[in-house]
Amino acid sequence: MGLKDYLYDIWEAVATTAKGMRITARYGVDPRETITLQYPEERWEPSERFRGFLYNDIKTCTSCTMCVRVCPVDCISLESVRGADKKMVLASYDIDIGRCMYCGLCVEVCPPKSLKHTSGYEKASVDRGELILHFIHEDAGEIKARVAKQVAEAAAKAEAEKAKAESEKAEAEKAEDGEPDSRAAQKDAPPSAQPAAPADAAGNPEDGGAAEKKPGEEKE
Amino acid sequence: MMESLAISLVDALPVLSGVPLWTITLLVMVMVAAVVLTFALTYSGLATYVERKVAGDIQARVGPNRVGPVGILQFLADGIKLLLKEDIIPAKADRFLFVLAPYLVFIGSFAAFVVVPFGVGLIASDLNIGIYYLMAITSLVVVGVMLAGWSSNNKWALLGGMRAAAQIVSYEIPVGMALLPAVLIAGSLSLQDIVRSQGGLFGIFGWNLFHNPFTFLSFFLYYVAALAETNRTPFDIPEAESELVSGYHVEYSGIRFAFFFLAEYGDMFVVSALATACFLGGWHVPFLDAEALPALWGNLLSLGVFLGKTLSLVVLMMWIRWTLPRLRVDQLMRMAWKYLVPLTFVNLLGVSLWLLLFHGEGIPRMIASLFG
Amino acid sequence: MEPKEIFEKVTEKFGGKAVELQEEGFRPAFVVVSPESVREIALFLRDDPALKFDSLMCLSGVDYKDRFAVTYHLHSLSVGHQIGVKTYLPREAPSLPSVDMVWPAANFQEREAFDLYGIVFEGSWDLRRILLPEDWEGHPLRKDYKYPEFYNGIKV
Amino acid sequence: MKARAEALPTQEMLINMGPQHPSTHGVLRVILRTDGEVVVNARPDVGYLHRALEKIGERVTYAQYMPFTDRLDYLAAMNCNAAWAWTVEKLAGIEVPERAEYIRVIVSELNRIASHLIAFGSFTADMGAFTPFLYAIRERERINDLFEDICGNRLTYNYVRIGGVSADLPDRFLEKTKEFLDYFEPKVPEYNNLISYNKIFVHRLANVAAVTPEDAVGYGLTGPNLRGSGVPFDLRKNEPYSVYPEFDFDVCVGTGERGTLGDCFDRYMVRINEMKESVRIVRQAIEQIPEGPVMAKVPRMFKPPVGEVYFRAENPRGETGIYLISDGTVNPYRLKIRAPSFVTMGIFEKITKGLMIADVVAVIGSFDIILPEIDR
Repeated sequence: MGLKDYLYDIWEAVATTAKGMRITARYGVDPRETITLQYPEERWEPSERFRGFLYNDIKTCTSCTMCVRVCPVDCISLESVRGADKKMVLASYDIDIGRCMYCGLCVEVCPPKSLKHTSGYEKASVDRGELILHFIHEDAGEIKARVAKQVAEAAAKAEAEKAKAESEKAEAEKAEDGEPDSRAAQKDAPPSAQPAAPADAAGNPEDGGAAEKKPGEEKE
Repeated sequence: MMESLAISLVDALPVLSGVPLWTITLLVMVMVAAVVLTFALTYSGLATYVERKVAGDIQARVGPNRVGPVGILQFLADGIKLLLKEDIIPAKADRFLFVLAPYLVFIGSFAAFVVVPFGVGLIASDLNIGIYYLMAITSLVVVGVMLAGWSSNNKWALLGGMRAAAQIVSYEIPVGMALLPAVLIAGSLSLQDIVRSQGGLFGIFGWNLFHNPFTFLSFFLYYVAALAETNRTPFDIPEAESELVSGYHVEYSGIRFAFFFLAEYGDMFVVSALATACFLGGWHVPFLDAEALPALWGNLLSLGVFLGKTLSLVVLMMWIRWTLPRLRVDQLMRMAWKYLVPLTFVNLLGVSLWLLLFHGEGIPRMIASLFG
Repeated sequence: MEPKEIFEKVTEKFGGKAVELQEEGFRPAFVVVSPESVREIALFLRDDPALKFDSLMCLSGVDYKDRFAVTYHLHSLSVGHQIGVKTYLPREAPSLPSVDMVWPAANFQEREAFDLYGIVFEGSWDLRRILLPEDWEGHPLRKDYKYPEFYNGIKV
Repeated sequence: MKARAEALPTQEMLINMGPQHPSTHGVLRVILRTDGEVVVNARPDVGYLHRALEKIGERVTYAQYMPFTDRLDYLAAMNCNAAWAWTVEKLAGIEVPERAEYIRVIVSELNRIASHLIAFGSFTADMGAFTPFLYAIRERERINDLFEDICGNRLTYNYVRIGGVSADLPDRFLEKTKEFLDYFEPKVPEYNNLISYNKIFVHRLANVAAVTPEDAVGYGLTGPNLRGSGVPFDLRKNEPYSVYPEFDFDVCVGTGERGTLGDCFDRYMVRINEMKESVRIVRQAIEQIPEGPVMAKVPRMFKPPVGEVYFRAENPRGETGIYLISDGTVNPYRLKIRAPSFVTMGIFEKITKGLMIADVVAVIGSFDIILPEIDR
């Protein structure tokens, strides 16, 4: 290594260092370059398509189990029973956000679009169990029991109606009367038998603006 | 000096005339030591805050901003946290040495404050071998660092300790060599004398920095070598976070870690202060003669000027740290032995020749004499 | 070069050791060879001036339920063609010669196949488990793998 | 010197670098045998992050596997998503709408920039300069914002679908992307001034761990690592897939400008230059993107024909190959992912012999490995 190279080496070291230091100095003195968001005070706006915590609007949920089947990590669990009107009644709908990977597959497949991603993303807990979001707060067993009772009642009622109708019919036949009122009776039966299940069962306070609430806060 | 202080104290307060002089002298010594230590600790604490703030600014962040106004009390919070932390000593560590090491480092770093000429009359002890003492006492740091590396019984720490030893021992030479021009010019090892020799010429052009081209170069050589002495990036290979995890203090926690941490900032101050005293005119106030001012004002003003110069050098160190990557250990050694040592020798030769040829006159003074 | 030509070239050289050409539904097509001759054929494929398969893209073990297979996906940087080589192994004690001296890239992938399928590559310079711990029992990617309930006394 | 070293035998030291170590980019463990600072042997031990992604693949459907590909290389999840989609489409012969392909290319190239930014940043952080890392993160954050706009996630996107993409680009996305590119382009020279040509940085990288072109091919290095050794091979160019033939871009190769061919510095510079090329591709794609649907008709119960397919895509870390065997059911029969980082680790032991401990860090950084991909 000749003296020229030696000196050039030193010169290069000084020059490149100075170049770098000029850039850092510019960042250092220019307050516009500061990009920090002071988190708890300033918040960043999640975008429209942001995939935050899942929220299921159980009023519109049809318990079709599409979300359960599509979930790659099985974080959604759903229990439902067939109600008196042949529609499914949700007994429990839980999402384990500790396992959820926010892939959005369940939201895409949801036929009634009741399952949505909210913009909520803040949650901390010391217990894994707290990470399970319950969308139905009533005990699943109670709902089942109630629905079963209603189904039984409806069935009994229908049976009674039927029996009544039949007896009426028989009477009518006996009396050689006109058409019995069985259709009307059957029409009456379901409304009274229907428990208005989802809304009632949920006991959820939220309605219209529910989607804006963070699911984490919905727990009691 | 302490004795004279004690005598003047007795003169001022006749109540003390019954007390033996040596007790008062001892008392004065303790008080001065306490003042210096308090200053050193406060400075170190604030320097950690400034370091983080500088880093934040450079990195387009904010830095600490939660504790106190603009986060200035962050260092207190950190200190309290470190104090309250569990003190962990590894099971297989050499307990005695492990405990001893941080103190050695701390002493090595903070004992150097004794000879730092803060102002016209503000020096804890104006030793006539000031520079020599300073270099000797800062070498104590390497003993502590090596002990820390060895006694932790951790291979990363050991590597860090060994690297530190090699590095500091190597860089002692260029540091000493780069400081010698100032000693030659002043003709004294006392830091006060060196600072005094740089007076006059508006308090700026008397600096050794402008004395002649060789002293100008000397300053930069010293600064680079001193950076290495303090284990700062780009020479922070004993800590080398990305290689050695955290180097020699990897096993230290709590207050013992704080000692290492404070010592690093203490070191930064000491080497910057030395650079200021030897090359940047020390406490000489620009356009004023500090020594001619009334004692209180002279001292305060010179203290301010001295701290200003020194702390700008400290901030420069921080700026360098947050810009540059780190050298490899062999490159570091090459830099010391192939670049710094030869250059400082050439430099020393140049300064000696200059002094011989021009009878100790610097360029500014020659120019000044041209204009009468 | 087309897979057919490559297959012909290999059969020409090695005769019956190249068993068949799997083309329909296979992209790239596979030359099926007998396991014991894998290394020679690999060397031939790499060194033949017309073939020059200098890069092993992917080596994988496959469990076809009745038998195992090891597949090699080869690519030639200089010629720019691709071919697959496949060799079937019995389920009991599957082993075949290693090709890590032909393509050094094979070593890690052979270790992976050994780890997850239990296929032994004879003559490999370093055949140890790679992804799983050294003391793991069984080979998880086998179709008949039973999930363990305990690992070193820890419930899985 | 050497004779002296032999005359004075010293004890070798066995050091565990990792699994927890600041610069092993995750949970890589390197078992170092060193003589003082000089590495005698460095043996990588991988697998600490094994999540059995290939086994999982045999239990979920083709569409369900998409989120798992996000977890393969989380710094380039879009590329992995797209690679999986392309593989399945190749197997089943699905025609993808052109707009969807353009969108895939745009997001892939943006993700390549993001990934290379992290590679650049973490590499400089490994070398001791922490500041460029934060600059890189700052730029990447803007890309993440763009991705959040199109798919709602910032890291694991799950945006690409078999047969297209999950949703069309949102309003103003293309303008925003252009804004980003205009902002980003001058940053690359700034990085070069800040650190790339810094004397210390160059010294740390030049002539360190040079991989010869033969070794690079033989050991199966791909992507920037292969091109760093001077082999001009880029799947986007040499084996074009998707709409890549439509674009004009250069293949960046290492030239050995500061040392030997294929050293750490070459690999580093290839990444820096590739960011510029990606910017070019995205600009062209924005100009040329056609209107139209973004999703082909794929049945919900998707069953591809029986067959075996190997598809490879040029990902930021190299060639991500997916070997897929279908038995005609809804689940893949066998799924093998040829992860570029995994194959790259094969050469690690060979080239680290005789380096110093600090160089091992440089080698890991220059290969830009990512552990979830190695361990799968």
